[in-house]
This record gives sequence, structure tokens and C-alpha cells, in this order.
Amino acid sequence: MALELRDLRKRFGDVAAIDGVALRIEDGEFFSLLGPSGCGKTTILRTIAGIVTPDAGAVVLGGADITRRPLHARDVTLVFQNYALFPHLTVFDNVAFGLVMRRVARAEIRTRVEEALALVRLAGLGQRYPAQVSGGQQQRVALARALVVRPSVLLLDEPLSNLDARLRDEMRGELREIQRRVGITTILVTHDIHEAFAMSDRIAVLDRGRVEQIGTPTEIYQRPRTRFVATFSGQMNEFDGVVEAVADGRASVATPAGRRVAAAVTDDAPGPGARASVMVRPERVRLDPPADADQRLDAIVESVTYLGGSIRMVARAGGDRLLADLPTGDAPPPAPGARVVLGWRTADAVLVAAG
Amino acid sequence: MRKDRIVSSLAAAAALLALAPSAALAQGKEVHLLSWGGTIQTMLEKEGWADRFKKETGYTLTLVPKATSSEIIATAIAQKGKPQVDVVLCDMVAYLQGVEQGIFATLDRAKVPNLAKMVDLAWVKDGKGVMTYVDVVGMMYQEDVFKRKGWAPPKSWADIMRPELKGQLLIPPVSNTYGVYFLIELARMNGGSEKNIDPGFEALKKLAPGVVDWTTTFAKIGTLMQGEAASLAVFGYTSGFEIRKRGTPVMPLVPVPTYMSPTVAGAMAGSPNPEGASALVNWLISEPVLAYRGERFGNTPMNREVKVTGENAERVLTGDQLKTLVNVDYDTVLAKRAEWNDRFNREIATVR
Amino acid sequence: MIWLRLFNLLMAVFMLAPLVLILWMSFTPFEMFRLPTDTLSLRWYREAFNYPGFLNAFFLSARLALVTALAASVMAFLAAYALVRFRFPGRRFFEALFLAPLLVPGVVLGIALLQYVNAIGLYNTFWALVLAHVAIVTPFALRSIQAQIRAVPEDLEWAAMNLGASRLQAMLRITVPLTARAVLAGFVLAFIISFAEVTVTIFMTGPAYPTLPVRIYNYLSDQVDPTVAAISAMLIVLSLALVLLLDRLGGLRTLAK
Amino acid sequence: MNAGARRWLPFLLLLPLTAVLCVGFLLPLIQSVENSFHGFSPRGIDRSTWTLAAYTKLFDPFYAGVFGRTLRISLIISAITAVLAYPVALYVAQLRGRAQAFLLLVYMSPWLINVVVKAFGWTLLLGPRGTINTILRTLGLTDAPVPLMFNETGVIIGLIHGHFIFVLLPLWAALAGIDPNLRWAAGNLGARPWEIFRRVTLPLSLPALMAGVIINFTMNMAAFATPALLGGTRVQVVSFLAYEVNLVDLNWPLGAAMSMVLLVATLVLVVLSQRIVASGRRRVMFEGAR
Repeated sequence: MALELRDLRKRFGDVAAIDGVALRIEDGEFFSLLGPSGCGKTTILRTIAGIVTPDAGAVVLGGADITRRPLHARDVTLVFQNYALFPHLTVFDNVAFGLVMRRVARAEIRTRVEEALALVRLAGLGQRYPAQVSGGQQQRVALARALVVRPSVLLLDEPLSNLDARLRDEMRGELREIQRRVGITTILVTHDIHEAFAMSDRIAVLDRGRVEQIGTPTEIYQRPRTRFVATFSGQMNEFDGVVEAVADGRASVATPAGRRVAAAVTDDAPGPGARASVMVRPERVRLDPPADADQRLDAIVESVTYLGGSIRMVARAGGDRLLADLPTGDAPPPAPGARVVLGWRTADAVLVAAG
Repeated sequence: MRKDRIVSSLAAAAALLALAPSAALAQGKEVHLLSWGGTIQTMLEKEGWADRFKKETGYTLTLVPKATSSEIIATAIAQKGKPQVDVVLCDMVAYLQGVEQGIFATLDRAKVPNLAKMVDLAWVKDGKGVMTYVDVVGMMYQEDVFKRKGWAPPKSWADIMRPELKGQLLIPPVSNTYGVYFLIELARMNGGSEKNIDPGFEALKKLAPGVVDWTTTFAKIGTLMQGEAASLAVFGYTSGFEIRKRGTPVMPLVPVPTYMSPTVAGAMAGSPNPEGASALVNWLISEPVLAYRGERFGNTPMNREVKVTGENAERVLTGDQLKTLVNVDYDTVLAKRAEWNDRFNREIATVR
Repeated sequence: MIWLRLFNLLMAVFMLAPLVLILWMSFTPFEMFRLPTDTLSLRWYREAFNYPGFLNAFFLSARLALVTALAASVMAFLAAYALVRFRFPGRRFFEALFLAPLLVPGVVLGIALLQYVNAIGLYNTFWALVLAHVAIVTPFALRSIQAQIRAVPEDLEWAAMNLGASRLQAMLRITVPLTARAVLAGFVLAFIISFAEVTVTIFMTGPAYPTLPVRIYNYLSDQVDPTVAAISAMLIVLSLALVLLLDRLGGLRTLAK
Repeated sequence: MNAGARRWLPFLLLLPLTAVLCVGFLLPLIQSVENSFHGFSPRGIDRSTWTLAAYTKLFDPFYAGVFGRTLRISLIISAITAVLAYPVALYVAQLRGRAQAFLLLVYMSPWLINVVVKAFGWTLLLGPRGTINTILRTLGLTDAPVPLMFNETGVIIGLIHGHFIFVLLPLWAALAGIDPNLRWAAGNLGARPWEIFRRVTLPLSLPALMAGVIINFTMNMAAFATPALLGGTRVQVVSFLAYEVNLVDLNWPLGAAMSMVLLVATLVLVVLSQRIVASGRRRVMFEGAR
């Protein structure tokens, strides 16, 4: 079911935890709220669940305003960060809890719980207590417990943050797979960009209670609209300066050091005279750039680090420091101190207003 | 699951509880007597005197037991204006405090026929109460200890000042009825009186360092005497005999001048069952009850017609002896009670 | 460690000494509080059973303590839940009110209660005693329950509500079972304290409801025989039996969480 | 955060206990407060006049002295109890489940026996010819009996015994609840056992110790039966005097005023000590950080 947030606001004392958030999540979509800790993403999730009452704004589910609806009547289930499994109930009883609350018939509870446990690959563990299963299994119990009631929306609050790295990768895929199979509208809260990118249809990047940008993972990564989104979503080479001219979908920025850098822009980009930055992802920077790379710099290599899949080169071009992620090839990379030419395509550079 | 077993056993306990008979209050035919636990309670409930009362009058007698006269009278006063008890039986001094607060009704001679049989002395405050029996203030000493140490047995009140008895004494504090009489005697002995109590306090102050404990209850005196923590005590004469009877070798004696400590009965003003109250007061001063008190405890009945027989008969005072007793100025005692108690607490109680 | 153990043994002896002495003395053949020397006797146990008042008083006290402990632990749980889980005006006032009965001398509270209970027509009723005893034992029950509720993560309740439980259902199905030990401990403490209470009860109880401690207190006012020692000895044995029963039911370990 | 909860819900939950406490405690107490402002004569309370006489009387050095003694004795008892209870709690906390429970029961046992009867037990034990003095004499340690009763010593012994559990219980709960990892971590970082105790165990158990001591202290302040039976008139504490004033003198206004002053004084002390503990805890943590 589609879920809409309309100008949601919530203050805790002096702090605005949610500062006017408006979103629309489509039916069946996997949507992520991404941001650093303290950006208000968990508060938004708890507002949707009904644990937090907003000061202003509305939560609209499938066209119905549920802002004031008691949380137990919302049909929106939440997987808590620490899972919040009931320690005194068995895995089976934990999963059955929501069905019992909905007065589902006993026989049906049995089949549905067993289905749900099978779905998360926990068949046969129903009689154990939460303390008797592993962390990954606990996470899946929490997921089964939230899914078994067939909610309209599934909320996931950093569900993978308590797992070790390998399990996290595994669960990421599994979670996405289950979500696709069930086809449920899902909202994920996370501070991990890789998690958000790997799982989401769309992502909202949040900072200090405000939405910075909404888009597909590709859009967020390749066309960040703000400095915050650009730097939060990965490494960037930055050229700060003043916009000189905007024409034909490209803008050129003059840096204080006298360098001119260009970037592809859209209509709402900062106009001439505005302070702005041109940003380029390190993996877009090429060594000995081909002809289509119209931005070129002479630089001196400072360091080279072998990362397995790529090589991270740090180089200096005048006053600017440049990062370049180069593919590992047969040829050895240039040694520190070597003079090199680095370049990228204007289309790969983005322009954001100065923070 | 074991949690279920706990829950179910609790539930079972709760169910039992609901089924347990709640003490239903019999209405109307009930009389409440506010008095001591202890011997009175044993007499009424264990020895069947409450049943006898019911047989004789038709009323169910319920005792409201308290530990001390002060507690009895405080309970009665707390119910002032809306009493739940009918008859009060306690020590004279405390009883008079109640009279002063106006909680007692005047006894009706017609409804309490036994009043006609009482000695003149027995009238309290124009019929606001009647003395049932009296005890006298006495001393008791450890015969063995005195013999062992070669001390002469005590005979008079003055003996208590003997230097060798320092650290051997149990004396009731002024808050206790016997303590009041003892204070008055100390005052009189030293040229004072109820109206001039200073000499009494001076004497107490002299005694204070030699007092083991300012003891208020019979039970405590018994235990301390039995453990030879002390060897001379001032208390009720009958208590001395009771302790001796229980196997502690104390010898009770009654020094002259002799003070009596009366036990007074009376009806509460506005009591829920005035008829029953009259019947109970009448019964309390009747021959069988007072004869029992005399024979069992050596209490002197205030009913002229009671004949006491048995081993304790000789301890019961005769009519002539009664006339020789000291007349205490109760009006002064009453007016000064709080002041004396306060003074005792300030000047005497903590001296060692 | 050996010193700690030795010290603990010494303290245990100190704790048990007066009890052991009373137990021993209850077998005295003498008519006074006196330790038996060469012969032991059961006469005071016979006396205790011959005296009708004591047996009735025992059942009354047990009934009172049970009702008091049940009422106090349930109401203390509800109140503790409100105090822990909600922020509302007057919270500190309620917290102070629930602890205040601890601070008032029993004598004063007893007389005040006698007057008040008399005035509102509850004198000489069982429920007057329950009211007073709940007030007296609540501070003891409330504390441990409050601490235990605080130890239950609030997210567990939110999770239950999120799955469709109302707040009441979440409390009953999640918080109650998870705090059952503390509530049980509070229940036991409330029971013991109510069963032993003398100072307040002496004044306010009516004739139809003399509790066992009040009976004992009154009995000792002008008698001194060791019947009460025998009664106390039987109470000690009875509570030991109860404790063992509780242990069989698995409750003892829950007491010692 | 209290969505889903209506504003009146907490009050609804508080209602049963509050209602019971109103009838069983608050209203009687208010009546007694009212009494304390009325006049008194042997004829009873004079409800027509209002006066502060009862309170001004309490400024008398004698009453002040009784309050002082009560406070002093209560503090001594709490201090000794804290010192004695700590090692006991440490020991009990490291035992296994059942042994723990049985030992706690030993410490709870003073409550299984009537105060009055217990006082007779103490008389047999502490009296001039009681068990302890007999042992001391037999060992040749004393000739004259050591006075252990009818003085402050008796009251202190009796109340340490009677109110011990109220310090022990919270302290034990706190010590048993400390994550052993913390101690191991401290040991791993090079702390010796004594250091671990001083820097980890003690600070973590301090709030519970303080909570227990506060309950213990308030109970000492209000204790009646034990001081009366073991101390007698020689150790006059506020409750004992309140008993005499209320029952012997029947001066209820003064009795009520005494308990009001006791209640307020104890409350003030409790609040003050909680403040000090709060600031003390900050200091301990700061020290720990150094």
C-alpha cells in the first residue's frame, strides 16, 4: 500500500528531530531512509509506527490519515534495531503474537507461523527461546514476526547493524529477496550507504531532520544534488569556486587558484556568480585520459595504494589534491613522484551549491 | 511450566481466601468491653466467663483487648462522640482522664442493681464509674539474693533508698499507674504531697542511677527478676505473687502507708448498646466475678457481699484495712499527670 | 574469600541468635521466659492450641497478610508502571506519597487511623485493616517492582503494540511476565511485613479482628508464660515449610533472581 | 514519547493505590496535622482554637535533645549496618542460586518473629545474666556484667538486627547484577583486586547502597517497639516520646506536632542525602576517568 508523509514535524526540547519531511512511498516499493545518526530517520520510522506522535503533519496510508490512530491499529509492522524479541516467549510464540492479537483461529495461526518460519528459513526452531538462537536467527525471527501479520507496510530499523559483516551481506540479499516475493511496501532505516544502495528502489537522504534528496541509488550516487548528499554517499574530488557561465547544460566554475572546471548541470543548478563546487567521483578520474575526457590536469603522484579491485592514487595538481581510483591492469601503476596527466568527462562531474 | 504452577497456587490461595468465613458481626445483642488482654482475656475467652455472661444476660460479650490502661483510654477517647465500645475497664488514673474528657455516662442504680452492694469508697466521680476490685502497690524482692548477700529483707518504703540496693532496682516510671503512686509516696515520705511533688522528684533523682530499668509491664519484671538482673521491684502486690507462683523466688510485701490501685468500670456515653453496657457493669461487680478475681489473683473486691476463700484469701483486704489506705488526691494527680510525666522524662528517665 | 565467608558466618549467627533462643526456650518446663536446663517440655505448645484466641488470630493474620500482599503487589505494579513509563505532572508527588508511610511513627499513624476509620464507619472491619496494611507495606513492594520494570526495555512493549496489542495487552502479556519475579518478591516482602505489623494495628484494629502480633502483644501485657514462645517457634517452622514449598515450586530461585 | 497512551492513562493506573493510600494514610494524617494546630487541655482537644503552641513547645531543649538523640542513633545504626551489610552482600552475590536464596532468608528471618517476643529473646541474650555476659564471664574477660541493654547499645544492636535486610536486599541485587565482564575488563587493564573493587564494584553499587541506607535510616527514625523494649525510658527516641505524649498525657496536638516534625525532618534529610549522592556519583566517575 502506498504511504505518504505530509510535512511531518517533531521537536524534542530544542532539537528538531523531524523538520518538515514530505515523502511518498509507492505500493510495493523498497524505500530507504539514509543518513548519519541523529538525522531523525528513526524518529520518522517511529512516527509511522505510531510510537512517536508528530507535532505537525500527517501520515497517510493508502489514502487514510493514520496520524492519530493508536499504534496497535495501524497495520504497519516494525522490525526493531535490537529486534525486541519477547524473551519469555518461544520463537513460535513470538511470531504468533501478532496473529493472537488479531484473534486469528488457532489452526490458521499454526500454518501461518510455520509458513513464515519457513520463509525466513527457520523451520524447526519454533520451540527455542530467543536467547537460544544466534544473532542472525534472531533477526529472522523478528522479520517473520513482522511479516506474518501481512501488514500494509513493513518498517525496518537498522535491521542488520547487529550482525557481523559476512552475515550482513548474506541477509541483505535474503531480505530483498523476501521482500520481492511478498511484494510488501518496505521502509528501511540505515546509516550504511552500501546497504541502502544494494536493497532500495529509492532512497531519501536525510540530514538534521530534513530530506536532502530523493532518488534511485544511481541518481543519488551519480547526480547528488547537495554537497551533503555528494559527500555522504561516497568519496569526492571537490573544486570550490564561483560559477562563471552556464550554457548548453554545462557550467564552468573558477577556483581561487585560477583553475577552471566544468560540470554537467540541470536547470535548477546555481547560476553565474553563485558560490558552488564541482565534484567528481575518484573512479571517474582516468590516468592518461582518452579523448572524450575533456577535463585534464597535470599532477604529481603522492601515493599509490593497492586495494585489490582497484588502485587508489593520491596526486597533487597545483593547490588541489586529487583522488583517482584506477583499474588494476597488467601495467604497474606510476610510482610516487611521477608526473602524470589525469582527466574526466564533463558529463561525469556534478555541480552543487556551496555548503 | 513452573511459572504456571506458582500462578495457579496463588490463585488457589486466593480462592480459599474468598471462601474463608469472614467474622460476621452479630448485631444488637452484643456488648463490647474495652480492657486488657492478658488475664482478663484469658478469664473471658479461655476460662469460659464470656459464655457464663451470655447465659446470664443473653448478651454476647466481646473483649476489645489492649496492653495498657493508657492504650485503653486513648482508644476510648479516639471514639469520642461515636463510640463502638460499651464498657471500659481499666486503672483509676487513666479512667479519670477519660472522665475528664467527658466520655463516660453516669451509671443508673436501677439498671445496675449491684451498685447498692458496693463499699462507699467505690464510687468514682458521682457515678461516672465504679471501682470493681483493687490491688495495692507493693514491692517484691529476691529472697535468695538477699540471703546470699546477707542483706536484711526490706520492710518499708524507705528501705528502697538503702545504698546496697543501688543497681538492683526495678521501678515503674511515672507514666505507669504504680509509678504515680510511688512518686506520691516518695513526696510524702520527704515532707511533700500531691500538691508539693518536688521532694518526690528529688528522691527519684537520687534513686535513678541505681535503677536497672524503669519497667512498665509485669512480663518484663518477671523476666528480669527471674534472670536476677535486679533484686527489688516496685509494682502491684498481686503481680509479685503471680511471679512467685511461676517459680521465681521473689517475696512480695505491702509496705505501710499502703496505696491502693483500683480497677474501674464504667459505661461509654452514647454507647451502641446502653442496656447491655449496664448489664455488663453490673456483672463485672457481681459476686462470682469478683470472688474469682480475689481467689485467683488476691484482688480485693469492692462489693461488700463477696466472700473470698482459698489460698489468696488472706491477702484480700478487709473492710477495716480498706479504711486505713492512703487517700490520694486524684484531682491534683489528674491535673498534673502530663506535667509530671514530662518532668520525669526530662529529669529522671535518662539519668544513670 | 575465607575472611568474607567467616564474617558472613558470624553475621548469620547474629541474625539467628534471638530466634534460636526463642525456639529453645519454647521447650521450657518453667512458667517463665527461662531457658530449659535439664528437661524439655511441650506444655506451652499444648497451651498455645488450648487457647482459642491464638489459632483464630493466626488465621486472621494469614488472611490479612494474603489480601494485603495481593492487593499491594497488584496496585504497586500498576503504580510503578505508571511512574516508570510515563512523564506526567505530579509524578514526584505520587512517588513521595507512596514512600511517606515509611516515615510516620506507627503510634501516630495508628491513633490517626483509629479516629479516621471510626469517623467513616469502617471501624472494626477487615477492610480497615487491609487499607492500613497496604499503606504500610507499599513502600517495600513498590521499590523492587519499579526497578524491575525499568529493566524491561520499553521497545518490547512498543513491539507488542506494533503487532496489534493494546497498551493493556502489552502490559499483561509482556511486562507482567518479565517482572513476575520482582512482583513475587514484593508479594513475599509485603506478606511478611503485614504478618508482623504491630504498632499501627494495635491502635486501629477492632475487637473482631485481633491479629496474631496484636494478640501476642496484649497477652504479654500482664502474663509472662512462654505460650507466645511456642507460637513464635511454630511460626518459624511454618515459614520454613512455606519457603521449602516455594522452593519446590521453583519460586525461591526466582526470589534470588 | 507516549503516543498511543492517552493522557489520563497514568492516572488511571495510579488510581487504585492512591485511593487506598488516601483512606489508609493521607486523610488520617491530614486530620492529625489539623490536630497539631489545635489547643489542648485535660478536657481534650479544643477544636475551636487554632494555635502554634504544640510546635513552639518542641523548640524546648528537651525535645530538641530527643530529636537529636533519635537522629544520632539512627545515623549510627545506618552507618554500622552499611559497613556490615556490604561484605555480606558481596559474599551472597557470588553464591549459586539456591544457596543465595537460603542465605537471604537467614537475613530476612528477624521478620518471622514478633518484635515483642524477639525482645524477650534479646533479654535472654543481652541481659546482665544473659548468654553473652555468661560467656564473657566464663572466659574470664569481665567480672561485672557488661551493660548491653537498657542503654543505646541495646537499641543499636536490636535495630541493626531488625533493619539489616533493608540495606542488604538492594545492595545484593545491585552487586549480583554487575556484569562480570566489567570486572574482568578492569583486571585485564591491569587493575589489582582492590583496585577493581574501588574503581568498578564500589561505584556501581553505591546508588543501591545509598537507597538501602535511606530506607534503613527512615525506619530507624520511626522505630518504636525495639527502642522501647531494649532501651527503655533511658533511651528516649521520638517515637517513644510520641507514645507517651499521645497515650499517657493524651496530648494529641503535641503528639501530632512531634510526628509532623519527624516526618518533615526525615524527608528533608532524605532529599538532601540524595542530592549529595548525585553529586558524589559525578565525582566518583570523574575520579574514575583520571
